[in-house]
Amino acid sequence: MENYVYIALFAPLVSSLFAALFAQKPKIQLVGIVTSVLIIVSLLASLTLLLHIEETGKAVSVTLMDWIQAGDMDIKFGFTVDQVTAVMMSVVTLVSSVVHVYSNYYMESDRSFNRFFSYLSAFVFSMMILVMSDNFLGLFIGWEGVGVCSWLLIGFWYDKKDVTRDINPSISPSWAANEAFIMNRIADLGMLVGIFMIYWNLGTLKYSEVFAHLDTLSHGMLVGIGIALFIGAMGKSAQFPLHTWLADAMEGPTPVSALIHAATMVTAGVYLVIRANPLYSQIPEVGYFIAVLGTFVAIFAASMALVNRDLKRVIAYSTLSQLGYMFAAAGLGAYWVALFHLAAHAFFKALLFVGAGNVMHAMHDELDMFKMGGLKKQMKWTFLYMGVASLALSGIYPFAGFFSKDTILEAAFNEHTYGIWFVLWFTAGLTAFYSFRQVFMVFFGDERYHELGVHPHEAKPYALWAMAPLAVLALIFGFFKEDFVEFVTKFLPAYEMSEHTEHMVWILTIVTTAIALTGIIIAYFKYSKGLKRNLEFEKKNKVYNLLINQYYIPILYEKTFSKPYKELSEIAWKEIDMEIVDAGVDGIAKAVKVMGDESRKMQNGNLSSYLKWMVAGFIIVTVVSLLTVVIK
Amino acid sequence: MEAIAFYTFSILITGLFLVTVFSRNILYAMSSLAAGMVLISGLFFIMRADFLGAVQLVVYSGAIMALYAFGMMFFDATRDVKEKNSSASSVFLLSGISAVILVAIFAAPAIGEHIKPLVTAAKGLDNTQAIGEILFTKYLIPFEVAAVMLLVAMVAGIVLASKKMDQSLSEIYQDADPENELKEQK
Amino acid sequence: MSNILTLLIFFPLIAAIFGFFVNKNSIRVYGIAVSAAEFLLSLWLWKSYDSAQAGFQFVEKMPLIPDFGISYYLGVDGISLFIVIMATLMTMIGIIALSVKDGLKNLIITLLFLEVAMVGVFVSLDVILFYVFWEFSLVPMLYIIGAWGGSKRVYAAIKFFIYTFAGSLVMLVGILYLAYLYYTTTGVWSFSLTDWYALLLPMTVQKYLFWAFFLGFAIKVPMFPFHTWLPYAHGQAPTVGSVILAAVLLKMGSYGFVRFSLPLFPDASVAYITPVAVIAIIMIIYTAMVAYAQKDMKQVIAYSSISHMGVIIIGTFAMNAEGISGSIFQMLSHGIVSGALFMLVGVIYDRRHTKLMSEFGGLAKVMPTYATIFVIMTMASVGLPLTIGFIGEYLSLAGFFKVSPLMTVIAGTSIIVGAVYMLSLVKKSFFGPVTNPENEKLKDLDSKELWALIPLVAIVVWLGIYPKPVLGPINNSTKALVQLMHNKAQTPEAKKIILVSKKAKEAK
Amino acid sequence: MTIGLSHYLILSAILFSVGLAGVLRRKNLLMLFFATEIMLNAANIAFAAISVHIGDLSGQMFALFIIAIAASEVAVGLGLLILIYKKYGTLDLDNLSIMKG
Repeated sequence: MENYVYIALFAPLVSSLFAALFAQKPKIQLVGIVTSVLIIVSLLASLTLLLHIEETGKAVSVTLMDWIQAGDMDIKFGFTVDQVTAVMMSVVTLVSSVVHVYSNYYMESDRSFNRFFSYLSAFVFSMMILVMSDNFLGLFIGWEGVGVCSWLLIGFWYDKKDVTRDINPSISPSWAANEAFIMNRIADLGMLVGIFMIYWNLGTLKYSEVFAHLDTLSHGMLVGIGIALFIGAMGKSAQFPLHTWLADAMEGPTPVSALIHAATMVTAGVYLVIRANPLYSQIPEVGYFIAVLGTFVAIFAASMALVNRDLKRVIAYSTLSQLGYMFAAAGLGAYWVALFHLAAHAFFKALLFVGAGNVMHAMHDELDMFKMGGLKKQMKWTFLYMGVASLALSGIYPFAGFFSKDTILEAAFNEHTYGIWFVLWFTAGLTAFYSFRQVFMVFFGDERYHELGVHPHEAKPYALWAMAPLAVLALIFGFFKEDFVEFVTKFLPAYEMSEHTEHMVWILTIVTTAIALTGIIIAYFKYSKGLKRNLEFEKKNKVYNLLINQYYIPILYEKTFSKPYKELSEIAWKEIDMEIVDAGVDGIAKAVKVMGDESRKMQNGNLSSYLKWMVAGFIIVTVVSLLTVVIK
Repeated sequence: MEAIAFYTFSILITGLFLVTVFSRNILYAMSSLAAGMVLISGLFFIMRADFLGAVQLVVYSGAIMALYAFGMMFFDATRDVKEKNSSASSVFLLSGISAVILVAIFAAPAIGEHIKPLVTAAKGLDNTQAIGEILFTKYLIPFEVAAVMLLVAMVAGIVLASKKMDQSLSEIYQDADPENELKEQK
Repeated sequence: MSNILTLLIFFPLIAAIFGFFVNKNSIRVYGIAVSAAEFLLSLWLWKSYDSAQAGFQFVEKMPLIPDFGISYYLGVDGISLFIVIMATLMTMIGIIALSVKDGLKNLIITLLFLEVAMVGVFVSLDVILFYVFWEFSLVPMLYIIGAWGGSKRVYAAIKFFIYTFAGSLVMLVGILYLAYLYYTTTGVWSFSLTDWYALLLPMTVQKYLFWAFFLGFAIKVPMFPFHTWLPYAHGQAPTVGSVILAAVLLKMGSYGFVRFSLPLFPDASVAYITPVAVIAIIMIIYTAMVAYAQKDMKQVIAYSSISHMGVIIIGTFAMNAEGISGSIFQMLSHGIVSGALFMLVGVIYDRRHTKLMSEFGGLAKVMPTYATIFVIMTMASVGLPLTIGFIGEYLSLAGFFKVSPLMTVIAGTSIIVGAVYMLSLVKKSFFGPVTNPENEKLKDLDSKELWALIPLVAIVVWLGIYPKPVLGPINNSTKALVQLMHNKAQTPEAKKIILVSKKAKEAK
Repeated sequence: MTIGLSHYLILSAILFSVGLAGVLRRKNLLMLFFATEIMLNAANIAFAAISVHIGDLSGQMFALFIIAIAASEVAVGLGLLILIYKKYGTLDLDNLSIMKG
């Protein structure tokens, strides 16, 4: 089984390196094929491991080699595949495989075809490290690794130039990439601090040892560690207030958005909380905070998705919102529920994004949904896929989202956190609304795209085939809930609903489905037919403006952080460094020079004055020596 | 008796030297300097440093002052020296302070108690004999060196004094043509 | 081969003298050959080094002035070994990548002299010998900046020289006073470091001596507010000068802290952790901000050097094996990474004769290989795991976390502010459309530049993934150092903070 | 009232200061030479006095050598003075400040 671990882990690396060989060459179709095959190999290895663990119930652990050894710190490249990891691996490699194959279509005419596959596979490798590592620092490698790959991929079209926020809210791919990287770094510092705390209090970073000795720590310390690690998770999973990068990350190619910014990387934070469940279950107050924050993000992001016209941004906000759901579940202690939603969400959200990619291709990279409409005719399959994904996202029976989202709501109800339940319930309605607003705007109504002069076309068949597994999973994954629970609760704490909740389940289900359906119906009436932008409304309405401008948070950040930092930097350089520090140094040098210039005047060539100076010197020396004698 | 002689000499010497220092006329200055030198030899005699007194008389008052007198022939010595003493106060301040310091040092009781003889004079000899003894034993080499130095100084004095104006030595040798000299005289 | 260290010092010296007689046309080959031989020699040193042992190895001792206890005393341990190897490596790479046309011969000879001084500083165990090499290293650098530099080279060179010289004079006073103390306590003169290690100094004396040494080292490092010579020196120096200055010369200061300040004055070092750490934090954040404000690529990297040195200082003053090992590893990593970055800036300067970021933009499209290597080095510079830059930074901060969690968090912002200025540098120069028509036809890296850079890339990745061959010996020696400090410490505070690692305790 | 060593030394100090005042005050090179002679003589008195006081002849020997040096100094110095006078037509120091730094 060890070999499968290595295959699953290193196949993406090999794939990435292989593609990197041709990174500067023009497109080579072989690169796309080889990398896709290698990722599929990794998928097969992951599935094998999943089955193996399902059979034996035991985790597979391997240690590759030593990494850092200093003082008492002894960190190895160790990998362990347990139930949670196996699920994560399977999800990651499955979505990756689909995205790889799909990218062959999506990037087919891109100048940097080979480079793209190199980055994409590198991302998969980093993600595999992240989920497979058996210690926190290994996790951190993957954590930062996915960050860099995300940076590379968001900024993939680096040669686009910066524009103002009015034209493109993300300014430019390279700008968005830097924003994502730096914001993640802020969170990574928190994570690093958490790692330091663990190390100095427990002397190890290995999960198994750390979690076995948690009871030796004081409660305050546990809270500290929990908060520090969660700050790390907030960055990667784009939780408020570190959320702005995710929407801007949509500047990357759409397959990237599907893989990284929907299905896998952004869920790393959730994975971390799930992984550290022994820690978080000891500190329910932090867990509660996580749940509240998650709930807030769920509705906060959903509200922004309501009005956005940008196809990808809507999906991005919806991702944000769904991450909030996951955190709410994890924070409430329902770890397997969070993991279940994570997996289900990965499938349908990736599908949604890939479908959006098809639409973008058809529309020649036009993203404004107001300029689409009626695409159903030309893009039957895409419509179908996106419809399935949206239904799943809205939580309609029997799609995957129904099972996972309902369970989260049940958990919130079960914990008697009715506030959270209510907000999440309401958000479910919003989710359904904006999902179908999108579907209706893109696929229904009059064909507004004629103004652009584009002729939409369906994606190539193999791309559509590649999307099929995701669609199937979005359809049927929910029915595996029981198996899933049985499988992962061997590792994660089981979360049992109380009897009271059990009785309420059917009511809850009906209520939730009702609000989702309401959302869909409202969307239908509002957006499925003739649609016109109400510019007057867009200009005047304050709520609309608040939402479309993302609550003015990006502008606020720019005004409170980026700009002052830049100005402060200028001051630090020009005023402090040059005017004070360096001028001080030069001032000393100048003072010496002035002293020299002044004392040079003594040297006036007149013997008499020389003699006077000499006598003065003589007097000083004698007085000093006399004084020393006298004082002694 | 000794005290009277000492004070008389002291006052006279100081007065004469003051005249030297402050006189405007160079001849007065030189004359009072010579007189002062003579009187210093008197002090040496009081101290019973007979040989030194004699040397003082012969060398200083005789040779050196005569040298000055001859040297002054080159200058316009009769004229009053015109000087700008712009900062007389600083001069008096500096010399005054150093005078006070020196006097204070010498008047301090510590001086004199800690001085030990290095070479004691042989008993039974008078001063001149003793000096002769030590000069030709212990101080022989310095004595010889001093002799050489005097010779060198003599040569230097002659060369410098006989040098022509505004010309370097090499030029002088180049120009050492009798015809040129004749022309110059004309 | 017991005289390997002597050979290592004097081989470049002799080669440099012979260099005067080498033909102008073949001097480049000669320079590369000599520096490569020297590098191989240092590799051999590594090979023969016994990693399991912590103490000094290849020790040579020969009295020079026995009356004053000055001797020719050499030796390496894990702390200095790799800095020596890095010095020879960077010299070799610097010579390979040379693009200077005028006075190439003199430049190569000067570089070889500089190599003598650099190796000498790190292998000397006699303090006077150390000091001689320390000062001697200034002279070739003065020439390099002053003769081959930019338009303000003379100002920069003189500033560099006088500033560092002034600092080291204060250190010299400290050295002499310490030697005098040694004489008064033991009755014999000795300048050998190992003798001094055994000396127990009272706290009052330690304080003064600590600051005397501190000033010398701090200016060299350079620590805030003594850092202003560095941007000028880097800004004006030719590429090879910047490479060696950043890679090796700055390390002399931080090496000095580890080699002298900590073991000689453990109590004072512990007592002054807070002020030193505050200075280091100011260095990290403040110079990172200044770096962000720069317009010139090279100045960004120059200021980033200061910022990174702040992390090294933080690690050094962590007073535990994790932190000190980390800081030494960070010295290596910073040497290689910033050396490579300076070299990369030199590449573009050779092509365009400007280093202003506003002149560039979109270089990634024109020079893809160049951009790739630059980005790899950028990532190493911001401390990405699996590159060399992460391990040192991580260990330094981890070590200091034990001393002060709060200050570590503040110092840890280096990973954020570092990303800010490096990424904005990359964005401004490499991303965006090619706006300047002059950049459209730039040539990508040529083979000479590739030969110089590829080994560095390889090292960056190799040591990032498998640092053990380097970190192991460093760790061993550091543990011994911490043990020594712990044993020497007199104040209870110092006993508490200087943390002997558990494994070392058990081994006892 | 006996005359002791101190008396001679104080006299010597006073004479030295007189000479010093001369050196500082006078601008004529020749007068400077005179003042120097006064200072030398003051030193001689001190040497002789100490020598006599402790019965050590070294002091007198030094005085002798000082006289010899003074003689050489005058010989060379006067030669130089003559040269300067010939060249510049003056011995006034204020007019001779060619060594300006």
